[in-house]
Amino acid sequence: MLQTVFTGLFGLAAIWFAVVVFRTSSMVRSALALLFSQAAIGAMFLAMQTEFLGVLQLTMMATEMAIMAIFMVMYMMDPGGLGGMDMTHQKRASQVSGALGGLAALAVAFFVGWGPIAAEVRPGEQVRGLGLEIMERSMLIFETAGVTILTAMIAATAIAIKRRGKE
Amino acid sequence: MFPLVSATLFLPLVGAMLLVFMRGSSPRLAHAVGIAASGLTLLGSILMWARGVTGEGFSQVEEVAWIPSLGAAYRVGVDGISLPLVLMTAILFFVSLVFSAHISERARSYVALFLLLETACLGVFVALDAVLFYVFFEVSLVGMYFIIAGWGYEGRQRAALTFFIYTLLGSLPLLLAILALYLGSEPNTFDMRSYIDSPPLSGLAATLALIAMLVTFFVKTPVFPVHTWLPLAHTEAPTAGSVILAGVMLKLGTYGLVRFALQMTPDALKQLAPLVVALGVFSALYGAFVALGQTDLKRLVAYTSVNHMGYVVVGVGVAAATTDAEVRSLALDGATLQMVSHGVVTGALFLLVGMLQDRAHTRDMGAFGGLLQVVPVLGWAFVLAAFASLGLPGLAHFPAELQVFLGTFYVYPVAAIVVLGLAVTAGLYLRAIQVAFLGEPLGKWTGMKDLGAREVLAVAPLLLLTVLLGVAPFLVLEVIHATTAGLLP
Amino acid sequence: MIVAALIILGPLAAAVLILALRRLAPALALLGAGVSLIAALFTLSRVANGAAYSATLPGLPGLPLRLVAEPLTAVFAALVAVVGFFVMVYAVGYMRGEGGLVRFFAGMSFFVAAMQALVLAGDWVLLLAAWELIGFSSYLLIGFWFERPGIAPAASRAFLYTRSADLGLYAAIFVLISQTGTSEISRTLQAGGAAAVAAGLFLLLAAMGKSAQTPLHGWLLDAMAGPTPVSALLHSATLVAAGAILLIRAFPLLPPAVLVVVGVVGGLTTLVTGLTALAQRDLKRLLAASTASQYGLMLLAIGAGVPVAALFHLLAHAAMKSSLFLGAGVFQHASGDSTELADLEGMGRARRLTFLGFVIAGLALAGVPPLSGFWSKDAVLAATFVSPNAWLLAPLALAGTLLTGLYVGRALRLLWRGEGESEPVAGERWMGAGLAVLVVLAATLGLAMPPVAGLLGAELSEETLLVAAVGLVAALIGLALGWALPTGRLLGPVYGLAGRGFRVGGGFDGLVARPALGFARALDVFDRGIHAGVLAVGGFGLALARVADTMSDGIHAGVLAVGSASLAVARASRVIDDRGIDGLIDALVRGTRDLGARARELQSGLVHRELLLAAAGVALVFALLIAGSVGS
Amino acid sequence: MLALLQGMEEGMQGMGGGGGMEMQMGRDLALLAPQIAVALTAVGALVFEMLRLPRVALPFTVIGLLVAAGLAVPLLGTETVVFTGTYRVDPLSQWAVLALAPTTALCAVLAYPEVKDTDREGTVYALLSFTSLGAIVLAGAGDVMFIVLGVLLSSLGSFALAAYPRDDRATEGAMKFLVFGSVTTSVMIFGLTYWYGATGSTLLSELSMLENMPLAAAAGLVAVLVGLGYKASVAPFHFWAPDAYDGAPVSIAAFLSIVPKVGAIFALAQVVRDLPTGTLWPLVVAVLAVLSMTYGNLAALVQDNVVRLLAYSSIAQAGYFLLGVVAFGRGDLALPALVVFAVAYAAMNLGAFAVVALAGRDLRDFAGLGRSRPAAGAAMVVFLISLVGVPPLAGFVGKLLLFGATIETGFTWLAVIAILNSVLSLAVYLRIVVPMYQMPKEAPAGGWAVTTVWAVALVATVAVGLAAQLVVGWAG
Amino acid sequence: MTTLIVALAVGAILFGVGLYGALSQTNLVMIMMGVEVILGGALVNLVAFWRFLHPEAYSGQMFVLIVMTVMALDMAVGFGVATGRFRARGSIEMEEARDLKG
Repeated sequence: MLQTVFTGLFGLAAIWFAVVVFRTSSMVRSALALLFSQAAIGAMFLAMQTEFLGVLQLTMMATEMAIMAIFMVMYMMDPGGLGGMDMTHQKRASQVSGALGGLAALAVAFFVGWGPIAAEVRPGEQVRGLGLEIMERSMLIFETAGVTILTAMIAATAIAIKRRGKE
Repeated sequence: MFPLVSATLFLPLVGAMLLVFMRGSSPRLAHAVGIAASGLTLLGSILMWARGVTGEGFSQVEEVAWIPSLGAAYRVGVDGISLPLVLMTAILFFVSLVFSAHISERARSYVALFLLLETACLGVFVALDAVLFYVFFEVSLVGMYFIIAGWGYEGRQRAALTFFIYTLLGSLPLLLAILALYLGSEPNTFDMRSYIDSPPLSGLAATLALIAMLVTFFVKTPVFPVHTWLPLAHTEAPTAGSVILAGVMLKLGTYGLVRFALQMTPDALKQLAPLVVALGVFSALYGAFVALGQTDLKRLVAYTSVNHMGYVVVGVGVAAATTDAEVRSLALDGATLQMVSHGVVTGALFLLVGMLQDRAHTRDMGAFGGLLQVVPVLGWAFVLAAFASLGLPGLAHFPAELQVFLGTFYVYPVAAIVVLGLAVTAGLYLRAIQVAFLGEPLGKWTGMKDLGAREVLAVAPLLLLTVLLGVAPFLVLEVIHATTAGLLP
Repeated sequence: MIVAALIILGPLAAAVLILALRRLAPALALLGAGVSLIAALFTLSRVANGAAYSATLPGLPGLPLRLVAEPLTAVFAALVAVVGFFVMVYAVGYMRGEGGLVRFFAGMSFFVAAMQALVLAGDWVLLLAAWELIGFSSYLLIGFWFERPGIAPAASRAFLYTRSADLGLYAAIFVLISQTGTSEISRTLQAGGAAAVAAGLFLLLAAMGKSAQTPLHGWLLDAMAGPTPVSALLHSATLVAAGAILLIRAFPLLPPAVLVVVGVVGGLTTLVTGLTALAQRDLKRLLAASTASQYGLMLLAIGAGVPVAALFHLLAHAAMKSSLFLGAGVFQHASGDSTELADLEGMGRARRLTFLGFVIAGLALAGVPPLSGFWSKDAVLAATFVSPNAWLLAPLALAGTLLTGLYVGRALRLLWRGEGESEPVAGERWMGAGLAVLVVLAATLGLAMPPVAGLLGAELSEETLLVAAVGLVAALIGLALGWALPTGRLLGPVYGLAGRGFRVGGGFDGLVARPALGFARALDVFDRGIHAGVLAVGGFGLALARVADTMSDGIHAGVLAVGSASLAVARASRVIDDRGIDGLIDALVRGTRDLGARARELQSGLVHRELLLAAAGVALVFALLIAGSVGS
Repeated sequence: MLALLQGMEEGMQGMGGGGGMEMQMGRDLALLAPQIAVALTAVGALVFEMLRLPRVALPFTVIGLLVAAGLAVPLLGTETVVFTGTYRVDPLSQWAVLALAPTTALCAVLAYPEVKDTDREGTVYALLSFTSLGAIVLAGAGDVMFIVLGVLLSSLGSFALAAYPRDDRATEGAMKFLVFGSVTTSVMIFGLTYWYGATGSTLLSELSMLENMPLAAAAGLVAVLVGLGYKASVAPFHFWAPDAYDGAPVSIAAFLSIVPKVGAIFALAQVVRDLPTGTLWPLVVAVLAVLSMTYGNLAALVQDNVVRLLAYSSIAQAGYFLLGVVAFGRGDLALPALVVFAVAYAAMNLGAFAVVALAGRDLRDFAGLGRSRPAAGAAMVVFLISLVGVPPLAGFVGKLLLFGATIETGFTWLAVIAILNSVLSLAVYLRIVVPMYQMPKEAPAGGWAVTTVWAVALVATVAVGLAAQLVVGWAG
Repeated sequence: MTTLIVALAVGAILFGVGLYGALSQTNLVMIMMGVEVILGGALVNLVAFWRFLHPEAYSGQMFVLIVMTVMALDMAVGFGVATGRFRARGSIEMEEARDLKG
């Protein structure tokens, strides 16, 4: 019961901040809102007894969003949103499709018979399980993810860094 | 054993390639190459004739694996039905190229296209692999399109497009039918022989496939009401073009009718036979009457093609309908011989009309008169060809049509009304001869030259064949009969 | 058998050689005809001694060609050979100074050859072939002077008439072969029942066409346009005779029902064409009409069930009619190449010798004893009198005899009266020779009849004096009246009609040719119509396609739909308007390109728009899936 | 954290403990030799770049990739899974290596003239290799996570490559590419979560359990179609393609039009293989196929920029690929069809792009090419008519198989539409061929690199057509 | 059960919101934020599924890790591209990116 309540509360928070992200006209603010939204998600994890992932989410998001804010300030015209210029287009269509998408997802969530609910899980257990998962079954996936990260770094730098000799 | 069939098949292509690489050669040279290539091809086909066929199945088969696990391969060979057509094709292309020797504009590409077309047409007749067949079928289309569009008369673009669109859309169903046959065959193969030995489809599938084939081949043949491309294409095509178009390419349709519809979906065709025969009869009579209404000589000959090919369709339909082997072979002999005869006779007719047009620059028979006195050789040649075309005994069409009619009478006595076509064609040809060749010579044509050596050389062989086929049909028929007798156990 | 084959090969070889060498035409033709004649007579003699030949040649699979020399065919062959040879002799003189000898003699020889093939044919296919070939060669020969006005139509008409009637022969052959499974004539004749009736009637149709029986007699009068020897040959022994010959040969097949019809047709023809002959102003046309009427008599005999009588009359008529024609030819030359009776007045006095021959032949034709015509006609009459339907046939036969007398008498009078002067005639010797022999035959052939009958093993219906008397009386009355009275008085009202050969409603041209042409033209228009129709359909489909496409066009569907739907209709109508495939092609191409352009507009370059379209696509797919899973 | 490490250690010990496990691991890695080789090639190229030895980078990349392909050959015919089913070693993945590694090598060669003497020449080769690794991973995916990672891996590199010139156009194309990619990918991931929820596993082999929960199945299926559809540039998820190709260098455009597309299509095949047909996936895929073919050909019909034209034609070709997916797992022809068409497509499309690199991007640049550079012109004609599907070239065999497979599984109407589309495509490609034989203008200068590429592609196009047997045979 | 449904609902709504954002924003970075929100929704779903349906199947958690990686990498590369674009054009507005079209 309590679990449900907490999950729901954090969930509401996540949603609320997520909405805020696109409501405010200030980039910085929306960045912070996103951060909070993600944090709330992390909190939901904790509420759902997925401690490790929860913690991970919180930490990662914290760092990620910090970087994000900086970048943002670099490239935004009017980062503070002082001009209050509207930075959206095709609002109506977007709202419709967003709503439809959400509803479709909700429908799936509600109308699929998800089967029996599992029993409690003992804390420590899952971390160890995840470890095993990584090292055995999903090893290759893990490696691939590593390669992917490497690629991402190369790609990002390749695009972003100034050319040698130029400028 | 020397791969005679393949050699014959690709000789023209080699010639075409040669021409492609002969930059800026003189028209004379180009024509020389063309005539040489087609002449060699003719020689090859004569040798094929000499090797002959055995009654059962296909002879002189040559096979090269292509995609064994798909059952697709390069397979060629002939039987009694295709061999005469091959010979006829070689002859017609040879005389067409001889006749075309006067063409000077873009002669290289002209000859090259003709040679390409020759390979394609021969290929359709000798192909024993469905894929191969389809490819040649399409290529022939393209070649003819360029010939009409490039060297035709006033309305050539229009005519070429009509021809192309009709026959292209017409040929797509065939591809579906082939795929259906392929998937129906066990093990999956594109080998036409296995389709023939054990028809892979049955029931509804067979009927659908058959309908697809019929669409394709009826457009090509052509059969009412999808014949309307024919007069356009013929009138606008260059003379040699219409010779090939009428003489060879219409046969692709009827040949496909026999090879595919009759041999690969026999039961389905048996069911649809009344329909097919009815269409054929109607088409034949219709073609005859419309021809009677023409004043343009080329259109006239073109429509008589509709009439004659209608007989072929009737023959095939009858052969499919009957259970009596005697009657079937009778009708099929007639149909096949009719293809050959029509190729020879109509070829000659188109040549002669073309020669007339070269001189007078009109094809309207009303514009002529008394030509028999002015250009006797041309005139008598035309008279001979015309009487052959109206089915006079002793000339090419008579034996073929007699057999078709007789077979028809055996199976569908009612359908025998198709003989009315004889009277009508007689009427229209007599009218044409009377208006254009008999009576007072018109003053303006008095200067007209009679046939030159090149023209005689082109048309004489066809006329000789016309007489030969009429007097001694058994020369060809024994080859045809050898196969048709053993067909469809 | 080689000899028998020579009957055909002789003239055939002559024709080929003439065409090949292009000189010595007359000599070669004579040679060929001579060979044929000798061979024919030889064969006849051999057959008479009981020999019977037959040969099988390769033809169509299962339908070999056959030649048979049996009494009947041998007799016919001899007939054809004789007439052919002497007409050829005559022609050598007649054609002197004409152009195109090569063509003429080649044609004649081929004509004879074809005819011989016909009479000797032992199977239907060969017979049919020969049957059509004599039609073809007569076309060539009638049209010999093709450059002269009015010749070509006559030739065409002759061929068309016979060809159309030939369809009857085709049909008959189909019936017989499909019934009996063989094309051998002698065996197919055993067919009975409905098949026999059908085949019989079809054969009759074919015979009517060739033998110019009413109502198909129109062409024969015009066929006179050809050279006289041609007419002689055509009428006496070849083209026209073929009809009667066919029926005589097929007699065993014919059931009574058919026989009646044959008889009636023959009778009608005798009357109609007899009157026609009476009203002709042209000697050759008169003779032509009489030919038809004589063949009518033969059909009468066949109808009466005594083919041998018909055979006799055929033989006799061959001799008589050929000599008459040849005589007419002489007069024609003498009068400066005219056969108008008006121009020939008094020719008889001018050329008494020829006239003598003409008179003999004429009287023979009229049936005056002891000339051959008397016997043959007597046989015919006898046949009709004893036949079960005598009440119907006999009067017709008698009327025929009477009419014969009438027009013969008239012709003789017209030739004798008045003052004619003759020009010198080239090649008279040749012509005289040919004529003389045939006249002699015409006079004496009566003697040949009993042996022939014996040879054929057929006995005539017994002579009754009564019949002979009646026939003779009729003939003499006819002659007298014909000599005495002017035609107008005789015919009275029907005169004009008879003059036109009873050609009602414009005859063949009016009843068949023109309607057929009209029909054909209509069909032609219709055909172009189809083409336009195809285009229209194409255009319509195009229109539909575009409308549908506009509908499914994601964005601004409503507006665009209306707009381009109308656009589409407009374009479609344009396509339908300009009756040209190019219109359709253009529209097709442009249509596709327009579609392409519209597809291209979707690529707006604005990511959010494009994402939205993608989302729409997703929605569509999802909806499809849900609908499906709900449906299933 | 510590706990995680413990878990890992135990996992290690678990492996160490069971010798069988170790052998298992060794076997799996052996089976993955080609993939590993590709990865190492990429890394190597990067190293040379860092060592400032770009000259070495190219040959190294080419050789490495070819080695990878070579390593795949002995594996042909083995059909198994590694790492407890997360990755599949089957014809699809093997042929992905065999087709894509050489293609990538050739693209690198083709890119050489365009990137030489710029900074990070080696990076380009590295990114090319990484991206093709992503495509290969996709092709063998046995686990939804591999699909996610594959899409990501093959996208990230592509963004950078598309943006490589870093001028206005290039970055614009890259930006659209990025937006489209990241949005679709995220949607895909979100949808895939439902499959995990429904089956309790991320293995594709478990998807058969979806039989009786259509809604969840539909959600995941839509998601997969979105994500892979974007990678394969299937309409209506194709919008990024023309712009990205247009902005990028020709070599990169060629690469993008082939490698990720093939990978994604193969991945889709891997997904639907175990998907119960009750979920109607064949119908949906068929609809997308029709959409893609028709849209691609129509839009291509009106292009004057050859790169964009080829981009749209590649969208149409994606539609043809989907024909194979529709029939996949249900007919015997589908697998060979996909493989053969993939190889054929790689060859002929690469060739066409190579000739574009030689002649120029504008339709007008092709005027007279057939006369000024007859060989290259002839090659172009071959590539184009092979794209149309004219025998005996590779494209024909591929299409023939595809049609056959489609009819075999009862989608005759689809085959009909496809055939009609082929007619349409004929018009499209003729628009390039026709001007090629007009009056020649000055011959464009082509370096050895370009010539090599189109020559090899030409050989491949003809060879695959004539020797299709080999491909089909190995494809099993 | 309820908790699962609640969590799934949260995920769904996050998805909708994120989609709206991705479609409606004119600015590259903001669009990336939309993407992040969508992925957040995915995370919620995954965790909920793992916890309440398949606690034994750790592949769910693995998936979570992967998704987190994806988020991070998207961000990183996104910013890379943004930087490049900013260099070339001086703005990362999508509305201005319309030179390539048709």
